[in-house]
Amino acid sequence: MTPTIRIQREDFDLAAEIATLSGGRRDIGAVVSFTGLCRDEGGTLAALELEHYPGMAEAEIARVAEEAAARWPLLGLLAIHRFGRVAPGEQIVLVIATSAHRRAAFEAADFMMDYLKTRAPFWKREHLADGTTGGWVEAKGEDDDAARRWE
Amino acid sequence: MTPTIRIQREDFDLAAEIATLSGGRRDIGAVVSFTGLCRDEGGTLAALELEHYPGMAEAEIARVAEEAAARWPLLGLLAIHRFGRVAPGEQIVLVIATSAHRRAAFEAADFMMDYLKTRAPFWKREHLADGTTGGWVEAKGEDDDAARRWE
Amino acid sequence: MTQASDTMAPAAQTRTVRLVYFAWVRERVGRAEEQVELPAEVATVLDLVRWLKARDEGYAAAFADETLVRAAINQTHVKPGTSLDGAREIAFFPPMTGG
Amino acid sequence: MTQASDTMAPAAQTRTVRLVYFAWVRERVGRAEEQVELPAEVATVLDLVRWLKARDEGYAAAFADETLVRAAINQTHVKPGTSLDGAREIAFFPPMTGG
Repeated sequence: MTPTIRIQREDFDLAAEIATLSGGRRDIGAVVSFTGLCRDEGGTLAALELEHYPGMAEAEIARVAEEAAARWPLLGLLAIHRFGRVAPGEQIVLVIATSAHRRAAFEAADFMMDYLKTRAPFWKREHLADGTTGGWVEAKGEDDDAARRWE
Repeated sequence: MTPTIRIQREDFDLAAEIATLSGGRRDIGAVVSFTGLCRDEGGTLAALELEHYPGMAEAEIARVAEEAAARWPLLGLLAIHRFGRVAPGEQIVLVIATSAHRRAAFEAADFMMDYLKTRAPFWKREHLADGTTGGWVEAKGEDDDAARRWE
Repeated sequence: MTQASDTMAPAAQTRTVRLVYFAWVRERVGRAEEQVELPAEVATVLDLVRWLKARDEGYAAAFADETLVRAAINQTHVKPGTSLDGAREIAFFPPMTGG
Repeated sequence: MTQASDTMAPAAQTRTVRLVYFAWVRERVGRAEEQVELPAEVATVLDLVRWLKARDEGYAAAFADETLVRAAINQTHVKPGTSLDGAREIAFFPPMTGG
């Protein structure tokens, strides 16, 4: 099982990615997907701008995916993370894990997201609805706590 | 937030269901989906036949969904469970949970599946690849254990 | 048990209830549903299981392990000790294997 | 520190490395990347941070809280005490906020 990792400016299509992962297989019992979307923060946000570290972003997510693959009996694993400007309601990140059984698929997808949040070199900056550029989004301690659940 | 519950013979479309749940909203930050598929069990299985208790199936899944909605700050929750004959590779069950944040969406979808497994009145019977009718699938103690994690 | 606990239940000593069976319980019992008159001394789910087991070998086979078969009253899960007061539809089935 | 630990590093007392900056570290430093000659006494990530802070106010502002800024060597996360031996590209950035 080789994880699929993509860092891209373009949007992605969950159904097409699941179809690619599952296509023709009859041994998959469970597919868990996580899609992260840009929220409008009560109407105050016009867009998020996602900066990333090209090269390291792919490498780091691939390392996280390898850890997940070593830890759970997965049949497929995919992570896509967008960069650039993303408007409220738009998709930012996608993780899909497939396995024979549901527990492995749930835990692997959950683990991938916790580690993506704390280890993948991406930074979000806010563009506000009033036309001004807001600040850089601050990292949350609860994300570090979430990642530590897997240690 | 009113959960959507459907018990149906027909297949379902994950992308269409997510689009309906998310349509036009800009407050959703996380969408978690679980899709349960029929496995071919190493080529020995021709199909699963799903028997259910009409009326109680809807009512029991609705009760589980209400518990999830009371427990996590969800923006949307959907569960679809098929009955009748399902071939390997085909979809059996779908759960989607949406929330502002990923933890609520992950936990609610995980909880829904654990309780669906142990409380929703469905029973699977195997039809084998050699043309014979296999037995009724036996309930697994690990499913009860999984459900007890939430108590 | 002298009170009429439900407007659907007759005030008399026997009550008519609908029994429904699923999966291998249905197969062993040999039918999917039936109407039965419950005698007054059948007060709980477990009383009903034992009363059914005495009827014939099919029921006896279905309920051979009294702790295995699950029950629902009016489409809600119940335990063996649950009272049948107010019961209109009582279901018996194996542990669930959906999802 | 007398051994040449990497074929890319010169055997001399100074090494040329590429520094890259992201998000508000990049903004405060005032550039996205640069080549620097590291003196021999700059042996760890924390040494480099302190050496950069002494250069001008932009660096000083970027690294004001030495424990906040994260670092990577050759695109792998490292800690403040990590040696710069073998480093070709050293990155500094705020805590990540992707996902």
